[in-house]
Formats: sequence, C-alpha cells, structure tokens
Amino acid sequence: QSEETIKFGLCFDLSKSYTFVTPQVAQAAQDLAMYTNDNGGIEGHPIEIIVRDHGNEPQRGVECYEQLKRDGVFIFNFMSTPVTNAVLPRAMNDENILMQSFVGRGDAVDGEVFEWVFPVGPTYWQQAANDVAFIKDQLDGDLSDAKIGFIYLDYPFGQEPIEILRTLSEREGFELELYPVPLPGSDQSSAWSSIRRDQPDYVISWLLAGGHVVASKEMRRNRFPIDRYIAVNWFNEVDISNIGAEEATGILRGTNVAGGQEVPIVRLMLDTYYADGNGSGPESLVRDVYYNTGMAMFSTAFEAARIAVAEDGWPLTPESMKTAYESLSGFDGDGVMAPVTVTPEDHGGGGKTRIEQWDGENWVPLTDWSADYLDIVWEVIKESSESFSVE
Amino acid sequence: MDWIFLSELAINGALTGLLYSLFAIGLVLIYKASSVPNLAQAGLTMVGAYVVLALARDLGLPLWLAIPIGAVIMFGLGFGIERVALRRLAGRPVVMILMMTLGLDIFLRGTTLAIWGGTSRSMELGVSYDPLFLGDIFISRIHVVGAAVAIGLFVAFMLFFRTRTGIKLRAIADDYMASWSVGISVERGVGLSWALASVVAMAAGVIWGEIQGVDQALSLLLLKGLTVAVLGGLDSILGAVVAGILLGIIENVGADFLDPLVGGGSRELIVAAVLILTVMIRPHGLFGRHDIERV
Amino acid sequence: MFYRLSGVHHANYVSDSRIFKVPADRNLAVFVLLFGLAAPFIVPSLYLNSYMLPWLIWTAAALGLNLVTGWAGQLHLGYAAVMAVGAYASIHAARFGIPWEFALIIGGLASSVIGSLFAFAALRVKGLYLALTTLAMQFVMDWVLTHSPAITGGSHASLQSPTLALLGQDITSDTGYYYVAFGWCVLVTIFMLNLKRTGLGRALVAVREKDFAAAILGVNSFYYKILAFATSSFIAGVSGALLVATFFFLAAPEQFSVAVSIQVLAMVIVGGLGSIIGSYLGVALILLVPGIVNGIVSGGSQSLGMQINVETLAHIPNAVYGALIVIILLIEPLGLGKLYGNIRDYLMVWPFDQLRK
Amino acid sequence: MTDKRETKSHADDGAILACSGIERRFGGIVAVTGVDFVIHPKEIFGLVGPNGSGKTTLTNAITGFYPPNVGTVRLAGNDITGTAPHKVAKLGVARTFQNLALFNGMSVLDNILLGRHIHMNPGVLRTALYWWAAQREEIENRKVVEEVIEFLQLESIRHEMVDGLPIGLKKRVELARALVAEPQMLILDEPMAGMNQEEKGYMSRFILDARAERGVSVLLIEHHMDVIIGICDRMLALNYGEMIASGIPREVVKDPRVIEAYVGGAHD
Amino acid sequence: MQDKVEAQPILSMNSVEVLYDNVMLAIKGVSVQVPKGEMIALLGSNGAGKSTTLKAISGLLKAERGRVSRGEIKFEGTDITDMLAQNRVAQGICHVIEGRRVFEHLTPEENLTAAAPSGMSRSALNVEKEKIYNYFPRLAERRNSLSGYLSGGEQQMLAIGRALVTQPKLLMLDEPSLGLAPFLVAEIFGILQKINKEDGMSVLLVEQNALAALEIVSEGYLIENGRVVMNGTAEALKANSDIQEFYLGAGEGTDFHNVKHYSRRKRWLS
Ligand SMILES: Nc1ncnc2c1ncn2[C@@H]1O[C@H](COP(=O)(O)OP(=O)(O)OP(=O)(O)O)[C@@H](O)[C@H]1O
Ligand SMILES: Nc1ncnc2c1ncn2[C@@H]1O[C@H](COP(=O)(O)OP(=O)(O)OP(=O)(O)O)[C@@H](O)[C@H]1O
Ligand SMILES: [Mg+2]
Ligand SMILES: [Mg+2]
Repeated sequence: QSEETIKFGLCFDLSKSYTFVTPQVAQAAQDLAMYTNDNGGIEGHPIEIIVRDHGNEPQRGVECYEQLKRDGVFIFNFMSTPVTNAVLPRAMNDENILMQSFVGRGDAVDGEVFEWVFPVGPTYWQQAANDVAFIKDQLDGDLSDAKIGFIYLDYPFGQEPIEILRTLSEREGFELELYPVPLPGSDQSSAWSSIRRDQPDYVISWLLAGGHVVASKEMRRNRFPIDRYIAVNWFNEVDISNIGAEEATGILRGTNVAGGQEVPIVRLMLDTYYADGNGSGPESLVRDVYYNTGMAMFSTAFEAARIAVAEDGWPLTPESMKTAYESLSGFDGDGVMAPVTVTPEDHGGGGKTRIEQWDGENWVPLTDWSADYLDIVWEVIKESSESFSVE
Repeated sequence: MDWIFLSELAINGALTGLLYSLFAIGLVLIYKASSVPNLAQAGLTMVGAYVVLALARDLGLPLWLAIPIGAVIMFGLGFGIERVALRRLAGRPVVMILMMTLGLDIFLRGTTLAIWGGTSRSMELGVSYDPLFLGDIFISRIHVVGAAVAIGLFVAFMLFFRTRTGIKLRAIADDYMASWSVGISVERGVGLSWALASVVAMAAGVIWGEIQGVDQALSLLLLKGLTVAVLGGLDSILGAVVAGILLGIIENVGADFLDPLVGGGSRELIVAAVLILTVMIRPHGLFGRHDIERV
Repeated sequence: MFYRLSGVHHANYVSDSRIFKVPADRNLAVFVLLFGLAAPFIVPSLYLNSYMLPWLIWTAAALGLNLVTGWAGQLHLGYAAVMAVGAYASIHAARFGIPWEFALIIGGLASSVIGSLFAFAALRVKGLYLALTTLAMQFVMDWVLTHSPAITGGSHASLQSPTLALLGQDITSDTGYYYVAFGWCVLVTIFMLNLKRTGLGRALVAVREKDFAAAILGVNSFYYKILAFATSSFIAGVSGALLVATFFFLAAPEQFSVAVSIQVLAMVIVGGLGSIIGSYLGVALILLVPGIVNGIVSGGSQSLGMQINVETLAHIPNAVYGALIVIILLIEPLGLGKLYGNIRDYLMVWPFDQLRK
Repeated sequence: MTDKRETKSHADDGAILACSGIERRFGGIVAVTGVDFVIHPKEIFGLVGPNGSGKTTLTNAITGFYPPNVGTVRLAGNDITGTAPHKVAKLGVARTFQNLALFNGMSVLDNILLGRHIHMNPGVLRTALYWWAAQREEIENRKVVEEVIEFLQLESIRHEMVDGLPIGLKKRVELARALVAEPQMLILDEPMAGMNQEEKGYMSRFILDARAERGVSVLLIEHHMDVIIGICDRMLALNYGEMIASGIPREVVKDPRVIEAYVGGAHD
Repeated sequence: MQDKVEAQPILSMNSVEVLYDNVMLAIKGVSVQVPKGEMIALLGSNGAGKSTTLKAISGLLKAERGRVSRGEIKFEGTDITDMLAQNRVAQGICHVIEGRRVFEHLTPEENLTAAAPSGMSRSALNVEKEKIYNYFPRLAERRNSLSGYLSGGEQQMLAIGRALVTQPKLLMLDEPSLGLAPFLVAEIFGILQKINKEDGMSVLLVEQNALAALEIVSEGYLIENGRVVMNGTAEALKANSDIQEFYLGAGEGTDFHNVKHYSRRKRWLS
C-alpha cells in the first residue's frame, strides 16, 4: 500500500528566515493533497506530503534531503535560497526533481542546464523586468526621462534584480537609483531621506515582510506617494494589516498568483474543509496570499504528476515527472496563477506576472498576465547558467 | 554639499542611535552589576515585545495597562533567569557565562516563537506617522518618543547607581566573594539587575516593535546594541547614551557616503568597524572603567 | 571494572608520557578507530553520509577551535568566517586546476593568513572583548563574501566545487568521502592528543592562564597566540574545504554565517574546553539534536494525532537546543568531556565509593 | 638609552645584576626613583620596604614588565633595559610572584616543566610528529625537572593539580619552576608570606641550598626581617620608591630611617 | 577548657567537618569556642584548614563548593550551621577574607557604603564611617580615590573597616598581616586590640605571624591537618616548646643556615 503513494518532500524553513511564508505554503500543500486524495488521488494513488524543518541551515537541509530520499521521496521543495543551493548539486546528481518556485538561483529556469530543477513561475529577474514594463506603460511608453528607484535588502535576495535593472536602464535610458537597506530591513530612514531628495517616479521594492511595513511608514514620513511603490511578490495580508488596510490604499504589488479567497481553488478549500473546521491548519493562514502561492506551486506539481501517471503509467519516476512537467501548457490552476507553459528549455513557464493595487479592501489587478523584455532576461539567464556545470 | 540633508541624516541617525542605546542600557545594567556580558538581551527584547503584544492584543488590555503588567512579568522573568541559569555559574570563566547567555537567547527565542509563531505582528502605540518638522528637516515621531524613553531611563539609572542599592550592585560586579563576606546578597543583586534589564528590554522591544514590527528580526539588534555598549564602555550608562547617539550619526552619515562607493550595505560594515576599532584602540570605551591589573 | 589504575606502573618516562595511560582507555581508542575504519561496511549509507561524515568534519573543525579557545584561551566568535576562507580558497584553487592535495593546503594556508589577522585582536584584548571583536570580524567577512561575486561565484553567491581527487584518484562515492573525512579527523585528533604532552601545549595553556607568568618563563605570548590562531585557522580552512568538497559540493556564504560560528563555539563549550573527547561529544550533540528532536516532535504529534501548528512544531527544536546548552552548562559547566570523565573516574574505582589519597 | 655594545662599566665588573638610576612612574605616581645597586655572583641580596615602596615595581623593571623610565639594568654586563620579559627569561633571569602565578589548569609536573621552556623548542610540526621529533627532548627535560622535584621534596604531589595545594606548597612549586630554568639570577618576591616559622625555615634552607648547589644569585623581597637578617649577604631598604639604606643586614636594620619607615616599634 | 570560660561563648563550633567538592575532607571534627568579648587566635601551618574553619563559620563555603558535612555551629546560642552567609552577617558575624579583597573599582567611601546593612540610616552610616576613619586616618586621606590603587596596608585597613560597618559582634580575620610591613602589622594589631577593648567586640584571628598574634589574644587554638591539636591560653602556648620551635622561632637570632634538611617531626602529629 505504501509504495502506492506519491511522496512530496517539503524541507522548509519553518523556524528562521522564511517563516513568513512557509507555514501557508505547507498548509496549502496539505489541503490540496487532502482534497486530491479525497477525490481518488492521482489516478488512484494517494499523495503524501512530508513536512520537515531545516531552520534555513544548509547542513540540516542536506540531512533532510538524504533522509527523505531514503524514504523514497524524489520530488523535493526547499523554500530557501541557501538550502536549495546546498542541495542542488546532489539533486542534479541523483536526478531528483527539485521544485524551486520563487527561491534559489534565477538561472535555474534554464532547463537545458538545470534539467531537474523546476522553478515554475517568474524569476526575480523577469519580475523586475515586468515591473519596468509596467512603469513604462504608466509613463506613456517612454522611460528616457524617467527615474526609477530600487530599494532592496542588501543581501543576495535583494541584489538579484540589480543586474537586469542596470541592463534595462541602459536600454531604455531611464535613471536607476539604488537604495540598499541592511538586513532585516527595519532601518530605512536614510534610504527614504535619499528617496525624498532624488524624487524618483517609481520605487521598486525588493524587501521582505516587515520591510514593507517600515517602508510604508517611511513613505508617510517622507511624503512619498504610496501608489508609486511596487512591491515584490513577497507582500501579503499580514503586511497589509500591519500597515493598516486603510493606510495601504494605493500600494502596488507585482505578483504571479491571484490573491484573495475568491479564487476557485481557495474557495473550494474553504467550503470543503474550513467551513467545518477540518482544514490542515488555522483558517487565518488561508486568508493569506501565500496560501494561494502554495496552491499555485502544488497544483502545478500535482498536475504534472497526474499527466506523468496518465501518460507513462505507474510507477511515477523522476523521468516521467520531468517529462510531464515539461509538457505543461497554458496551465493556470483554475485561475490561481499566471498561465504557465513549461518546456525542456524554459522551466519557468513563461515568467508572466501582473501588477495589482490595494484598494483598501482587495487587490485589484491593473494589468493582465504578461512577460516583457524576454530577450534581455534570457540573455542574462544564459550568461549565468553557463558558469554552472555539474561535474 | 547639501547641509540640510546632512543634518537630517545626522539628527535621524542620532535618534535611531538613542534607540540602540535603549537596547544597550540593558546590557550595561547587567554588566555593571554582575560583570556578565548578556548576549540574551536580544532574546529578552523579543520576549518583552511579545508579552506586551499578547496582553494588549490577545487579552485585549489597553496599552497603558498592558505595558506595566508586561513590566512586572519581565521583572519576574529576569529574577527567574538569575535563579535558574546564572546562579550556578557564578564565578565561572567568562566563556561559559557567554555561552550560557547565548543558550538562553536561543531558548528564549525558540520558546517565544513556538508560543506566538513567527509571523510579523504590529505593535500599535498610536504614535502618528506624520512627520515632525524642524525647519526643513523631517523627523519621525516614534523615534522622538523612543529617544525620550531612552533618556528617561538613563536619568533614572544614573540616580539609581548612586543609591546604596546601586553601590551594592557595583560592589557585586567587582567581587562576589567579598560581597558575600560583608552580607550583600549577591543572588538578589544579580537577580535585580537581570530583572531591571528585562524591563528595559521590554521597553526596547515595544518601541522597536512599533517601528519594525514584532518578529524575530528584533534579535538582530544585538550587534548594534553590543557595539553601542562597548563604545560607551560596558559599565557606563552615560556611555551607552552618548555612544548610541554617536554610532547612529556615524552609521547614518557614513553609509550615505560609503554606500555609493562600495555598492551598498555599508551600515553593517560601519558598525563592525566601529566595534573593532573601539576594542583595539580603547577597549574600555568612552567612559568605561579601567581594569586594575597588577603583576 | 574495566578501568583500573592499580597495577599500572610506569617504569620509564616514555610510558609515563603515553597518551592513554590506562590500558582500558587505549583499548577503547583502538576499538573506536577500528569501528571508524569499518563504518562504511556496517553503517547504512544514509547515516554514513548525512550524519557521520559531517560529524567527523565538524569535529575536526571544533578541535581546531578548541585549540585556540580551550588551549590558548582566546575566545573566537568568527571561526566560521575562517572556515569560509579555506573553503573558497581551496575551491578556487581546484577550479584553477591545482591538484586537490595542494588546493587543500592552499586553503589551509589562506585561512592561516586571514585567521592570524584575528590574532592581532587577541594581542590587544582578551575575554569578552576578544569575543566581540572576532564577532565583528565575522560580520565583516560575511559582508565581504556577499559583496564580492568574484570570490563567491556570481550573483547567486554559490560556487560549485570540482570533483575531489586525492593521490590521483577521483573520489565520488560516499565511502570515499567518508574516508577522507575520517582520515582528516584522525590526523587532527592525533595532533591534539600530542599537544597535551608537549611544550607547545603547555606554552599555550600558560598563555591562557596567566600571560605575565608565561612571559617570565620565556614564553613569548605574542608568538604563541599567533601560532595558536594560525594553526587553528589552518585546521579550520582544511575542514571548511573538505566540508564543501565532500558534503555540500557547493560553497555559499550561509554555510559559514555568524550562526555557524556560534554553533561551533557551542560545540566546543558544551563538549568541554580543552577536552578532545568532549569535542566529539559536543559536535554530536549540537549537530544532531535539532534534527532528532524535530523527528521526535513531529513523529510524536502525528502518532498522537495532535494538530499542532507547524510553526510551533518547528520552533520547539530550537527551544530544546537552547535549553540543552543551558542544561548541560548547569549540570556540568566543564561540559560533556568532564561528564564523561566523571563516569570514567567512577568506573575506575567501582565498586568502591570514592578514592582519595 | 645607552648602546648595548659599550655597556661594560668598571664599577660593576663581575656583577651579575647591576641597576643604576632606575626610575619608574605610573601616571603621576613615582613608584621607584634613583635606585642603584649591584648583586654579585652567588650573593643573596635582600630588598625590604613598607608596602607600596616600590619593591615589586623594581623587580618588574628588571624583568621587563614595566621597563624603567630612566636608568639602566645590566645582566652580567649586558644592558637588558627594556628587554621584553620573555627575552629576559632567556638571558637567565627567573622569578616568582608575590601573588603566586601558577597555572591552575595544570599538574605540578607540567607547571615545573614549563620552567624548562627556554631550553626547549616546541613547534607545531614537532608536536604533530611527536614520536619522531619531540619525544626525546621531552624526556631529557623531564630528567632535569625530576632532579629539582627531588631537591624540593615535591615527589608526592608530582601529578596533582596545583589548584588545590596549600599556599606553602604552591610557593615551593613556583620556586621549583624558577629553578629548573637554570637561571643565573633568581628573583623571589615574598616567597615566605603566609608561612609559619617552620615553613620559613624550610624555604630558607632551599634558597641557601640552591645557591650552594646551583650557584644562583638571589634577589629576595621579604617582610620577615628574621629571614632577611638570617640569610642575606647584603640588603637594600626602600621607602616611597627611594633607597634609604643599604649594606649588611644587621647594620641596615639599626638605621633609624629604616626603623622609622619600616620596622617600627615591633621587631620580629 | 570549658571551665576557663566564665560566660557563655558567643560562638561555639562542635566537631565540624567540611567537605569540598563532596570528596575533599578539609577539616575533621574541629571544635572552637570564642568567649564573648575575647580575642582568640587560630594558628596552624599551611593548608591546615584555618581558612576553611572561618568560612564554615561565615557561610562562605558554598561559594567554593564546600559544605559542612558534620557537626554544628552555634552563634549566641542559635544554630547557624545552614544559614545563608548574608543572614549570618546580619546576625553579627563578619569575616575579613584572605587577600584583602576590597571592591577595587569603588572608592573607600563607597566600599564602606556597600557593606552597610540595609536597615542602617544614612546618619548612622555617616557616624559609623567617621568612626572608622578615626581608627584608620590613612583611609580618610584616600577616601575618594579608587581602592584598587591603594597600597597593600591601606587595602587591609579598608577591608577591616568595611567589616566593621556591618556592626559585627564577632569579627573574624584571615591572615591580616599577610604581606604587610612589620610596622603596619603592629599598627593594625594595635587597632584591633583597641576595637576589642572599646567596643567589646569578639575577635577570631587566623595568623601565621604567631609572635604578633599571641601578644594580643587571650587564647589560641592550633590546627594541624584539619584537626585541633592544641589549645590554651596565650601564655601557655607561648611557653610550649613545640610552638616556640615551629611558630615563634628562637627570636631575632634564628640561624637559618643551621636549619636541618630534614627537621624533626612535630610531636602532635605522631
Ligand atoms: N600597574 C600599576 N599601575 C599604577 N600604579 C602602580 C602599578 N603597580 C604599582 N603601582 C604603584 O606603585 C607603587 C609601588 O608599588 P609596588 O607594588 O612596587 O610596592 P611594593 O613595595 O611591592 O609593596 P608590597 O610590599 O605591598 O608588595 C604603589 O604606589 C603602587 O600603587
Ligand atoms: N575551594 C577548595 N576546593 C578544594 N579544596 C580546598 C579548597 N579550599 C581549600 N581546600 C583544601 O582544604 C585544605 C585546607 O585549606 P585552608 O585554606 O583552610 O587552609 P589554611 O589553613 O587556611 O592554609 P593557608 O595558610 O594556606 O591559608 C587544604 O588542603 C586545601 O587544599
Ligand atoms: Mg610587592
Ligand atoms: Mg588560609
């Protein structure tokens, strides 16, 4: 019986740096697995979600990987850049599937180099490029006189988009101003004083969790219009409530998933399980965009598994899973995310994002799902992935 | 040279610096009263913020009630820590005590988060975020409030260390054995210093919580707090205040010059450099006591 | 019963200065050594690879830190940064085509050089102040690593390690990795054991205890402090390089962060300052306990059918980890090594109560 | 400071230790000033003075801990003024400390072995290759140490940790540690503080024997006047950092200035 | 010996045993009585257990991981064997510990303040301080400089002064003459005698300097190897030939050149 299950290994950082997102994602995975299992599993095979904590320590991440590997897991998700990096060479060697949406190295979307890595969703590079495209749109298609500020956590996560932004600023002729903020992002006063002085048209923000809250306070103090602030996708309801729903009105967010509870699949979970208190965790976590993020990640994975078993039959293998992933086309998890089309070359699925605005109660999409500057982004990806080679 | 901008950087730096002082005063208190370098101060700060939050949000108490009750709880916690963890290590080498406080820090953080979860929560003190103007200079109100608290605590503790109890605490820091021999209750003294430091930690936690939200990032204040404490002289309350202001200014103004040169993030570098330079050039800091060492 | 001092007489100085004076100790050491050699054939590969291998490498590293903290008495909170230097230097050297044997030595030497910079702080200050300085230096190193793509390998700050090869042999199997780690750990251990009975070890302890008294015996404390830092940094560097070459296969700054420095220090102190067996035990405890507690807690809550919040579950091991440090320091401030010693002493006189001249 | 080459002065010819015009200040405090004296080979030289008169400071000036601000120290004719303590040790000066400076984490044997440090050559590689490099040296030095252990009757506590020993034995271990270095000059700072008459007797015996058998010269600081009178050949009395009398002990103690500043009405 | 003491002793210690670290038996059945208002000396060679005896009385053993494993200690009739150190001080026992451990970073003035009992009023404290400065005029001169920089003798005076602030009924001193110049020893002993006479304070004095000690005390105990081997009046002790040989010396003219290499063993040890 137990050989019959499909196991997903979630080695998450549930206790250190990524706790703002991992509980929601884990809960989404468990809910979705429960729902799938209640409805006959994947072609009759139940899904098992195994959650472990690695505390964002590479050491423990590797341990978790090896242990779950022995237990027969070959689809992994680590939700941490350092741990994903630490496990990457092993997973590539062992030819195991690494789900890597939204974290880890951006060039991993290059399926030709990172054959076993599936960062379905936009890379940070693509997301930043899409943000620039949005600004260009707002400024009537011309960026040559524009000034764009980039406020970021001074740490690999925040530094990631700098290169692409530089390239774009050369291409489009806008002025790029960088405002690094030291970890953990709580001290931004001098950055915003400079922003007030420089008066950029828009500020793109690569901050996390509390960082947005601090930024909103600084914006008020420095009288910077909040509707010129484009947050990275890591910006959720908790942050909104910490800022104050009213105060946050007008703030922008680049995102790759549809937020809110009216997304069909989220509604389904609420109605099926949470209405009777049978969810895998507290309902409060469901009312969070990161829950939707988790739904997006795992509905894609489950869909890939379904295709794999349907096409190649049982047992599911890393190879069949990989092939199935690479055959996903226009999949959008019933509206929870941007439609993705994964190919052997592009494991990212197209990199579509959209810009949403908080209207005081809800996120309102301002644009459609789209991906811009693909050529430039891929140039950077190729350049970077070239330097990686598994030996 | 943009003088207005520079003075704004300096003033805001000084205010932020005073908030570091708020944190550092707790360190200094314990060091002054028991020669223990307390690396658990960050953990205590977190606990303090969460306790107040739990009282205010989960129990629905008004802030003016939650804060004093929180203070009482923290006071008790401080005594408890001395009783359980430090009493047995009295007189042991500094390494062990250092490790003990580090262990305590990890324990306090783990426990707090296991109880309340890691999601960032906001501390609403009701301080407005509209800027305060000083000529053309923008100043943040919450920072002014924090600075006022820091200075208030500074005055209170300066007076405290002149009282007989204060002198006894300093005596304890000098020599446990001699203190016992003249009937000073070392345990109670050290406990008192931890209790007071815990209350100070709560004050820091509440103010910082309002500024950056209540989550484990609060524990990252440790390096800055330590730098301030060392720069001021580990056993000098006045030092903690002056050094806080200094560090705040150096950091804020320095980073503005350096960031464009080194590609960002020079703040931590500046803090680390200040710490290293202080220790190398003037280990006892600006106002700290000198070691009396004789061959 | 097994341990007996009576009947053991040392007839000459060679035997009086043996590493293990009690035959039972010697036998135990031989047994452990044999077990270590046979491990790949006995221990399942999961345990070999994800527990024993890191345990051995971290033990070697911890022994290095023990040299500088336990023996020479210099608090060091920047040890992970020194390991990072060795790791990056070795990997760059190996990527450059230098044979691994030399690449490891280059890594060790690079660490020695940078590690000796830490020693200059130690020449001026001690105790708490030194701890803080080294901590600050760790922050500086962290900053340098995250801000120099040239060192850390591009914007992802991760650097792929080439395949390890020693003596012309490519090493790619778990067994191979294990033996490399084992060999290194044995080398470091032998060095540390010898340290206990030579002038160098005594000089280091002298510097730790009272540097002015050491000076009047002709011990140049500057020199020995630097020597201690350089040697321990060399061990750190090679250990760091091996950690990447046999375990992570890829170096990233997070593998050598402040938290890691604190962790190594915890290993050494929980194990017992200056205790070699203590370092083995301390590393085992600090490295393995969070994972074990995690397993127990999640396993336990599942089998009891409790619905505990994942976050709560995740933080409990941390609380336990902290509590463990506190508890061990409370039970025996001198660490696990002393605890082991107590048990051993007890066995030595068993079944009698206490033996006192 | 004078050049090391031309330091042979006529007056000190043959002297093992010669101090001239030593002055040492701490901030505003002048701890020692204008002190001149010589110690001849195989001489036991006493140094007395009230507390804070600068006795310890003077020894610190000689051994390099607090180099003199003014004046020169010569050892067997060579200028050693301001030489670092570890180098002074290599040149043949050993000392004990007023407040005991044993290494608590070590056994008596290891403590004494440390006294041999200057005759050994420890290194990282030698330690790593113990059996091939360091073992012989360790054993040779151990033999020397055992001789001194026997001489000072410390056999029974050889392997004990020094922490738990009573002060008297600790002082003896410290003396052993100084003696194994085979110094020309031995400086003892209050070796008999806290000892009763019997123990003082033992200690005096050891000092006399050390001179007789090992030929060392001794600078002895003591508050026990009977010991000073009993075993010193010559002595010097300090007060407020200045010399107030020097010469044969029996005569110096009768000096009214010494009586006023130091001995007082009491006599023991 | 009981018959010699008219009044009830202020302190009586009966067959007390002390263990360090639970293994090391430091004193073995020591009994000592201190009559009210008297000065008593405790003599003995190194490591005999004198300091341990004092610590057992003052409760400072705990700080060194020692404990009283047998016997009882009574102070003014109440059993204090298990009392906390600070409570014993409040009861009126103060111990001037070995090695002049003054609070180095405090001024003499603050040292005295630190030792004041919590109940003492500010004016009472000032009176007390003046009294101490009267006993030790040298301290008054340096009352506001850091104690760490005082000379050895001054530190010893401060340590005694600090003990007096606690208003002890029994003052215990551990080798107050250690490392002090002869005239200072005389000065300090003189002052002790004066305090004893004027205030009627009982004193228990541990000394190596038996000659000086036996001059001022009325009675003495001799401890060897953790046991009391002899006790009697000062006169009786001074007359004892062993005491003369091992503790007093043959006066000024001891010829150390003639000390034998292996001297005769003490009678009481055989
Ligand atoms: N490191 C120092 N810093 C400042 N002052 C010092 C230092 N060492 C000694 N002194 C001062 O120098 C003077 C002489 O002190 P020293 O220790 O030499 O006296 P001593 O004769 O050895 O006295 P004792 O008999 O008490 O040992 C004293 O006033 C002392 O306070
Ligand atoms: N903290 C301790 N731990 C273990 N043993 C101790 C401790 N303190 C003293 N001892 C031992 O107890 C015995 C008695 O010591 P104590 O200090 O009482 O002697 P003493 O008579 O005061 O001698 P001294 O003249 O050296 O001061 C000694 O053998 C000593 O080694
Ligand atoms: Mg002296
Ligand atoms: Mg004693």
